[in-house]
Amino acid sequence: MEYFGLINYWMVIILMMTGFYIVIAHDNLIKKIVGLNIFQVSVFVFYITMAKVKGGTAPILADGITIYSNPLPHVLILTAIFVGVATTALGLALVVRIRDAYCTIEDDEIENQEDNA
Amino acid sequence: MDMVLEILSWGLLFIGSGFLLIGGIGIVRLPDVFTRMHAGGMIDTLGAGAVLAGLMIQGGFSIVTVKLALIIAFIWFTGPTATHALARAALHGGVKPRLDQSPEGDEPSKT
Amino acid sequence: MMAAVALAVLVTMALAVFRSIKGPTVYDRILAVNAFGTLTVVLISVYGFLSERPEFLDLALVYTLINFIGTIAVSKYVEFSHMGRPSGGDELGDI
Amino acid sequence: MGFMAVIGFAVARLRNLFAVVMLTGIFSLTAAVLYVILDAVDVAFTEAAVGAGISTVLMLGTLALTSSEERVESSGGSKWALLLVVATGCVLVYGTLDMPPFGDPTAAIHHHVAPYYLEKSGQEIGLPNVVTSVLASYRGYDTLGEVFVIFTAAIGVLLIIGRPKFGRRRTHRMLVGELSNSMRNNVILRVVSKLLIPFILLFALYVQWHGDFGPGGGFQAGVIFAAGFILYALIFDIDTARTMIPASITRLFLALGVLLYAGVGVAGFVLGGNFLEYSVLAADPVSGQHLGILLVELGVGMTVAAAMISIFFTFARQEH
Repeated sequence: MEYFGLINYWMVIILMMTGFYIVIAHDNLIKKIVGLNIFQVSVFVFYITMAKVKGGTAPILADGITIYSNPLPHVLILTAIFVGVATTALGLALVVRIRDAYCTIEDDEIENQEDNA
Repeated sequence: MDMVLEILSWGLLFIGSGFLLIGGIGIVRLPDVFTRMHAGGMIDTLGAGAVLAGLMIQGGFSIVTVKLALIIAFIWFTGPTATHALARAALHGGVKPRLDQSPEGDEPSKT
Repeated sequence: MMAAVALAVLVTMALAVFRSIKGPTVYDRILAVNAFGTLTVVLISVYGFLSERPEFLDLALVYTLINFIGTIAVSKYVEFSHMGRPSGGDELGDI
Repeated sequence: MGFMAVIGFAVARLRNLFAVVMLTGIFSLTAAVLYVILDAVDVAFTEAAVGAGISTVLMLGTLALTSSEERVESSGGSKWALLLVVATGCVLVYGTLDMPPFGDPTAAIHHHVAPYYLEKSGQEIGLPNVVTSVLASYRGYDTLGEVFVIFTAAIGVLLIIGRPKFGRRRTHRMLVGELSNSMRNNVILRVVSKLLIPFILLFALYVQWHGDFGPGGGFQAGVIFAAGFILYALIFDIDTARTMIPASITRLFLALGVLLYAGVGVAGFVLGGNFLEYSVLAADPVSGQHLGILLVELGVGMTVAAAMISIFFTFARQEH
């Protein structure tokens, strides 16, 4: 029972590793970006999990409530999501550009073309 | 009066969740896209609508009720529209509705 | 009691996820995502009541709107991309 | 959580990129529900607006510009990758054994500055939403940095694919373009969207100004605002939408938002305080904080909305 409280963390790790696997094992660039997204979400979930206090509620002050969850990770993650989507957009733009230049979005094919050139 | 409201709200909640479940089963079990859309439409309108209406009665009259009413209104607006767009896309995309064997079988798509 | 409703929503969500993973055509997936979005809205509302802080319905409202936009975007994308170009005149026109 | 794992595996397995994008949609919805359950309402709000909407649309835009099938390859290095992943996972699991159990109020994270924020925020800033006050006031520097990141990313996207090239092939806009004629004829969609868009914009403003009291704020409002325009561009035409909100305006707002944020900080300087110290903005420190947070959130909202709109339009205008 001692480890019961850690299950959430383990789930996060499973997710994270799934994302990691997608990033390193797939050649398709869009797939890689999706993997990166999953990795990212797992980190978010990790932070939010840490912020939760048992019996607490959302950190919006109201009368008659004394226990709130920790607001600081929420702030960090809120902005991190935006940075995440901004970087995703940038990555996708790069993918589009790469596709323009190489006519493929597969990693190894790009490498082949580089070698041949 | 309170009693009546309570019963009404729980009744609505149960009907709603029942419809949600039926819709979910329908999404899995029905044979093709258009029939599944029918099930999805049930989730969108009756299921969600009834559950939210039940919550509305539960919450008593406050800003919450107004927000719930707004949500219901939006769902009822957007759900069928989205399903309609989807059905159109599917029809354009070349998915043929699975017609009944009987000659007068109409399009089974109820979007 | 409210938990029972939440459970029903969760089960339905699982069914929708199943369909979206298995779905033979893209439309099945879109449909499942759409249904999943609606279910999310319901679940958030129900959870708001479950935790006795129902002020957070703004969230559900956002979901309703964003879900709609997402579905429209997706069906539009599908309609005009690799799934076959609409063939000029004989479209369904004004439905 | 179980859901998320399942979806993650499915994403790893599926080759059809389109299905993958759909699944990421569901994935983000699940994540948002999780955030709600874990009390992070503001975060869920953000995820709702960003993950399910903007990300999906952007990914679709990219798919439209590239190919939507992943090449089936023989898995060469895949085994080693799996091994590496499993090994890393094991190490991480070992690491968690020292973590405090879930929801433990005595965990280290809850004993540094967080209680201070929770206790003082009510008096010093006078806003019920602690997340907003931490975001805009206590951690104002960080947020300024984030806004600059978004600003930079938008500029980057504009630079990378924003400029139309010469000598392209025949114009053929996939996501939004001439092909949308039939979409235009779709009366139902058009009418419903026309009805909805004002509400979306109004709701965005509500989120913007209500962020001090409930979940919401400039970030979320900006995305919702952008979503309204994106819907317009989807239903009608990219060019029609561009006449509604020309590129120069989005660029202007993109810069103006950042400028407003930084300007509020500098105003703090001028009035004798520190950078981004809002208390000096008005006679009464609390109302000064109010004013500062309001302005800063407005700046954030402007930048985010403009960034999202210009990123979307840049993607949608691409020619295949």
